[in-house]
Amino acid sequence: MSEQKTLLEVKGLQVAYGGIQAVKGIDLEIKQGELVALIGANGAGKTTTLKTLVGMVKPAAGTIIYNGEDSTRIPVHHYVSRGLAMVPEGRGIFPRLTVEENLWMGAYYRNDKAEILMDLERVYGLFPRLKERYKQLAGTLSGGEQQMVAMGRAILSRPKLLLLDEPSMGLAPIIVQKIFEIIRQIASEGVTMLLVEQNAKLALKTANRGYVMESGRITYADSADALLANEKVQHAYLGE
Amino acid sequence: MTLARYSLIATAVLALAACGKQEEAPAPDAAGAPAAAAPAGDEVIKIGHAAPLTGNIAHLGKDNENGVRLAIEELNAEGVEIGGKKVKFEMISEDDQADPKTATTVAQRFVDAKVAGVIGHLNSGTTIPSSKLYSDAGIPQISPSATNPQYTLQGFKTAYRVIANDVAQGGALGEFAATNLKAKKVAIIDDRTAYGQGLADEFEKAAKAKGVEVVGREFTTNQATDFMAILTTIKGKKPDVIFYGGMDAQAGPLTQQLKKLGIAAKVIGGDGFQTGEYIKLAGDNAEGQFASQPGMPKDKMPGFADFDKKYKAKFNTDIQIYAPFTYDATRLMVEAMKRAGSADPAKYLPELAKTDYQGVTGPIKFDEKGDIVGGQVTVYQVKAGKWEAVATVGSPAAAPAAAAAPAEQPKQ
Amino acid sequence: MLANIKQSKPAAYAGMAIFAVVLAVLPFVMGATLGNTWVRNLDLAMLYIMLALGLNIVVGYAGLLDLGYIAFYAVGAYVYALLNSPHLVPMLSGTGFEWLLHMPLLVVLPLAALLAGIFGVLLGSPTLKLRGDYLAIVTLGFGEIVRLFMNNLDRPINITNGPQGVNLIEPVSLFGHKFSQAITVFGIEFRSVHLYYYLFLALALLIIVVSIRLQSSRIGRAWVAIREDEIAAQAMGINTRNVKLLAFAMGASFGGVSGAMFASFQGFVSPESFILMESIVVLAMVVLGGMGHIPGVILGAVLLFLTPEVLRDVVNPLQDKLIGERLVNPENLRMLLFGIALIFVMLVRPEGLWPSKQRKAEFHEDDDLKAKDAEKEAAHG
Amino acid sequence: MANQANGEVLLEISGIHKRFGGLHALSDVALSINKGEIYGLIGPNGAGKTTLFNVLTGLYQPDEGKFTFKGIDLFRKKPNVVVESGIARTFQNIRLFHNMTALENVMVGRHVRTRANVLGAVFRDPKTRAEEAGIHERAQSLLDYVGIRKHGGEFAKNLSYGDQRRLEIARALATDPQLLALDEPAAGMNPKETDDLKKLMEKIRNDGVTILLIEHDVKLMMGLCDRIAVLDYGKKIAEGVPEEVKNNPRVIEAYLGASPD
Amino acid sequence: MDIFIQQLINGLVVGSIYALIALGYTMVYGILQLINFAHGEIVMMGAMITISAVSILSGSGVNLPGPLLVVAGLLVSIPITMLLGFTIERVAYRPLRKAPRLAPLITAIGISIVLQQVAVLIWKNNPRSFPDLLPHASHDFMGAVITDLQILIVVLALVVMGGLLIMVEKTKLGRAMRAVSMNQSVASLMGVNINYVISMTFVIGSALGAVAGVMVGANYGLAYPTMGFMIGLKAFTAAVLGGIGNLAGAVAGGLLLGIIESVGAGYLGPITGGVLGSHYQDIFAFMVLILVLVFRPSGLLGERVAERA
Repeated sequence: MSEQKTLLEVKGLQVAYGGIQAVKGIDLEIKQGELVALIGANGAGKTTTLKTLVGMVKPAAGTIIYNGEDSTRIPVHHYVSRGLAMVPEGRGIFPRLTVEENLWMGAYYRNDKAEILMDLERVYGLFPRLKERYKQLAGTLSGGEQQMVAMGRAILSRPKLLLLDEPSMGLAPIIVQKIFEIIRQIASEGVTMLLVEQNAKLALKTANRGYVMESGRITYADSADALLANEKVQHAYLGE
Repeated sequence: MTLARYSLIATAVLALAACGKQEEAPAPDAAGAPAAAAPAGDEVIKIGHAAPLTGNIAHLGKDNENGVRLAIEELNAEGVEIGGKKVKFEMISEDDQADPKTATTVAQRFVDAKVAGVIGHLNSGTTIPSSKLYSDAGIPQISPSATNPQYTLQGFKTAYRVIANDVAQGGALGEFAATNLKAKKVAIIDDRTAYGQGLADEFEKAAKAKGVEVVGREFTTNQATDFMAILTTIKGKKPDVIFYGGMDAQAGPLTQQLKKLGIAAKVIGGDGFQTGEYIKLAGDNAEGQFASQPGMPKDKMPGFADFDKKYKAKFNTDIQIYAPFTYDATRLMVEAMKRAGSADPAKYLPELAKTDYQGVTGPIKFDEKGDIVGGQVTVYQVKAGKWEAVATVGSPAAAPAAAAAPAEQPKQ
Repeated sequence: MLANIKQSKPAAYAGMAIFAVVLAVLPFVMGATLGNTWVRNLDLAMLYIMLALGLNIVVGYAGLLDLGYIAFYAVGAYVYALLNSPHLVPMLSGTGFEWLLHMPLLVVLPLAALLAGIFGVLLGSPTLKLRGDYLAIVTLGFGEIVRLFMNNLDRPINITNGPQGVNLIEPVSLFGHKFSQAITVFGIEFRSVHLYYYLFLALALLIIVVSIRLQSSRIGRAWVAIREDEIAAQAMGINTRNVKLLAFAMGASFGGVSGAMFASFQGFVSPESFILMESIVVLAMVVLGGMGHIPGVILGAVLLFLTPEVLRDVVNPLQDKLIGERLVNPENLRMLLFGIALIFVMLVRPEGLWPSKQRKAEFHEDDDLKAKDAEKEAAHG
Repeated sequence: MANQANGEVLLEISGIHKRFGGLHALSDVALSINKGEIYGLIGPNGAGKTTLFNVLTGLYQPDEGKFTFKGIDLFRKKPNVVVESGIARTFQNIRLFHNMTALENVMVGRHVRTRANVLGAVFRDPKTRAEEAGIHERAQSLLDYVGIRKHGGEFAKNLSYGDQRRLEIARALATDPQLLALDEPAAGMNPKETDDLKKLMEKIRNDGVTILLIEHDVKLMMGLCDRIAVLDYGKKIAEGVPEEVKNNPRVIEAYLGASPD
Repeated sequence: MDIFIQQLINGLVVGSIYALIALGYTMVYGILQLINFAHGEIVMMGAMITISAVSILSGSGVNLPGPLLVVAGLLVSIPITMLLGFTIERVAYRPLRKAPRLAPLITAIGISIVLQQVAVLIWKNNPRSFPDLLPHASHDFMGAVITDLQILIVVLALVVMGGLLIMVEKTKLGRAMRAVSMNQSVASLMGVNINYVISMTFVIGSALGAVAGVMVGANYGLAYPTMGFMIGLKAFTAAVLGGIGNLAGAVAGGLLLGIIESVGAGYLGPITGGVLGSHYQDIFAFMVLILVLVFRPSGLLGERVAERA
């Protein structure tokens, strides 16, 4: 594992809104091919961390080294071409674009039409549901299908690192299962992933490694299995 | 709210006042355009002139101003004595922006400047509200171009005009349509401005009185360019003549759209579009259409040829419409002063009422309301791309059916 | 305001007294130095102050962007004009409604305010659910509709006399004295412009006092609360519908008073005095001066009304002297400056020239408000 | 009012449904809150807690169901009627009047309990002045009550996060509620602030105001609430005293997540 | 009946012009939720610049057939209006994107006034006649009359609108525009440069405005510096009627408003026995605007967006 290349390295990251620190100096490291889970209670700063990693929020301090390059302060729309994609919380699909148009938006920065078409087929392979509904407006899909669109769209940007924010939120358990199956499948195809998830058990069972975040700080960092077994983590999570 | 703030406002207001004062410092001529400066020593008599000098009829306002200027420069050159003293005249020209509110401000400026008389305003909408201020201050006002009957119906002793009013113009046009054009059915459109509506109403009355059927009354605005809808309605009523009360900017496209719809009826209207601009805007379709102008045709005005020469020499431009009227108004006002032996409004006002003046536009006498007696209206037609006088109709009240005989004005 | 005086120190009394004297002698100082034209301008400026303060209630306090405000001015003007001119005499004579004509000022003025207020509610009620731009556009439409009706209600029954306008409106008559005539008191001649000045000053002060008192009442707080956050205001039990309508009604009634006075002052009203541009100018007075802040609004009204008058005195003579020709006309220049000022102030000083502390805070909250929003997000993310 | 027995029902809803387009945000929710208790509402993100809150405070109109408060029917009533009946609330994302001072914010809260109209405001008759003085005094004492009196003159938006939360509570209390509904009041607070908040809530309850509380901090909820209801997917999956709820397998599953296997 | 058909044709012609201008409003509104008050002035600029360009060209002895001369004029006016649109967004709207909504609305009014006054400075406040360069032979159509120019206007408007629809529906830029209008931050995550897309929206809308301006000028034979306001307001009404933000809606709204106005002005008088008549023609637009905004703010084709508290 140590031979693997470090894809993302975050050092001393702080994010402040006004006077309040949402993220209070965290370190993260993600190696090529890993699936890392970031778990923690509501308001712990997970989403803020993710947003900072793709430039949607500018950090107050700290550095983000991505693929060996400092990417702390480049415009948001430049991240995707560097191989960083995010599936935002609440999915963020374009409701009045069709399913296929949504997917094409994922490939917005790319100009290799033939390759895009291949990737499109691959996404349809992963999500046959989407192929059935490719002409439907995405806003009319069910929550689970929308999540599929959001993930498919991210895949079409050919990410090296995929950030997933709460993919299970608001979805019925059976759909959650399905989404996580696909997450594992994408991971198995070699895409590195950082997963923010409330459903801690599910997230840790899927991931290789995990970080636990509390009040803007990383409190535990370990392998997923170790964290799952850690009673303190369970307590921290459930509250007592 | 603190007192400090109030005092700040006060300071601001005072500061403004102070600024205003400094800027006003070169007072007399600052207020108006450069006028023929009066040499020191002579008594200076100020005459106010007001018209829109900016905005979309600024060219007409400028024309009015030029008429006054020409009269004053001539008078100063001739040397005028009033009450045994040599006097010089000075014009103060103000821009009323064709806006009623601005017009009253301008009127107040004239009152402040103690002008002996006012030539203006150009529009009825500005002439009427300002006439009240002149009346209150006792300053005689002669409008060269305001044709709304209301102006002289207010009972002000100071209000005069040297042009036939809308009753005369509308009436003359109605008569022309009935008699000369032999119209049986007319449709009337107006632009919902004081001018257009007033003229259209008078036309309607006159036409009806002559037994012409009014088959349609439609409306537009003075900002409109699309008349297809109302013209289509009118088309269904098959009129012989379409009267338009409004200005050239609408009359032009209206005439074009008429042709587009294949309506053969003639267009007829008032002085609002008896302009070169109309011919430009209506293009070929202007040919054969009619519009009137108060007064005699220019070539029949007794002193017009001479005036035209002087005007062109001085201003290097063509007369628009009303310059001869402002010229006459200025000169007849001075005549009244001479007769009264005073430029004091109170003294010469009675003389003004008794005016009997032979001007470049023809003979001028006022009735008891201040309207010109026997004011005439000339109807023009576009022929070969130019306006040509085709008939002159006398004011129905003064000279009924005097169409062909402009020279036979009653004189006393 | 009166309450404030009670609480303030002697120095403040002195300041107040000086200010009162300044206001009292201003027309004579102006008249002596600049001529009565400027007194007349002061009178008109006072009308605009009333108008701007009325719009300030709607836009400044309650945050409802009204682009048709001039309609209420028009309503007030026509109410006064129709009841105090010969125009309706033929129609009303013999109908038993002659008593409507020539009512005393103290009746006509509240009537104008009331009718304008009712119009405010009528025009306001359909717009309650609309926000921002849409509200602006709908009120703009209402303003134009009112003007078009005034322009066209001369047929089939002649009510407004259409585009000809209503003429021969009687001047204000107070205590048996007609304002069109000069009156001499203690050897000082008070001319018509002076009398109107004091009347308008009194009304403007009245409107200022009412504005201040409303602002610091539970109603004023409710307006601001709605402007700040309508949902939270609802959650505080504020009946947002009624409170908004009240803002429309109050603002409109100020406009109505101002309009009635305009009619009597001018002696003539016609629809062309109530065009959209007038609404925009009044809005600009409020915005450029400082929304919601009474001294700012007054400053805005005075500046925007008087600047063109000053330009009239400056631009043409200057051009005549410098180039001997009038290339730019003052009206053109005024509008150009006006447009540029609107843009410039919004970009550089969006809170206006003389804002309240509150507004200043609001318009400079970009950064820290964004931060706050994000922070909340963070708190729940 | 003071001697009413604990256990008297203050608020009662049943069969509440709320749909947004295709989303069934609340389905058949029933609960009753007793006078004087602190009643907690928990559930994972998106479970419908805030929607229920908005229904209970009149911001959302439920599609069907029953809603009574003190025996008064509040089904589909406007927020101002709800507030007048005695339910006040705070917001998940603080919704203060940013550009009003803290004191003014609380004074706005008195709106629903005061009556001065335009005439009163303009003429400042003795009654209005007395009322205004009362508003001022009450607002001051409420600022004192939540412990931010010294910030009374500051703009609400310039207060610290914790103080903004307190101010929102003071503003809600100004409407004289019998039921105070707090939407995640501890979110974003550090442990010290959370602890202070807990004390404040206990104080409010001891002063006779019933509290309905949504909170993510389960630990806080367990220690504070008399009873807790758990929502998941718009349905109530459990209700009871904290100990029961904590050991309810459905709750554990909802929170920790269903095991993937 | 022929009168009715004529009114429909009249409405269709005016409506096509409204539709073309409405597209400019709706594009900007869709992407920024901003009423670009200055769009009417862009239309005016397009017309005035074209007239000037054409008269300079024909004055300098260029001997082209009429239609080509108009095209040459458009080639001058379109880039200038595009640049104007770009500059307006850059100067007056972009710095205020995060400001309270009132602020950009007021700068928009300011820009509108400035453009109008600049036009007055350049062209004076008189109507300019549009040179008679396009064919305008009349044809009979079921008893009504339609001219070549009118046919040309309707066809050209449809072609331009069709082109725009294809651009927005089928191209990458169009997709990006739609995406930005729905969710800016997610669109930027996809690599879309938001500022670029917004600028392009203004630029394209302004080009359409210029074309519409020339149509107005050619159809009515004149243009003048203050023409922008009224036509802009009506086109905005059309956009609202169709569902603002919705391109097809703008087209439908434009055509419908044209017909409402035309038929209304033609038949309101007879229907109301002369109480109301063509003097209320301008009121139709405002009435439609108010009724739509109050009763169906999403317009005819816009989807209803449930407002969340």
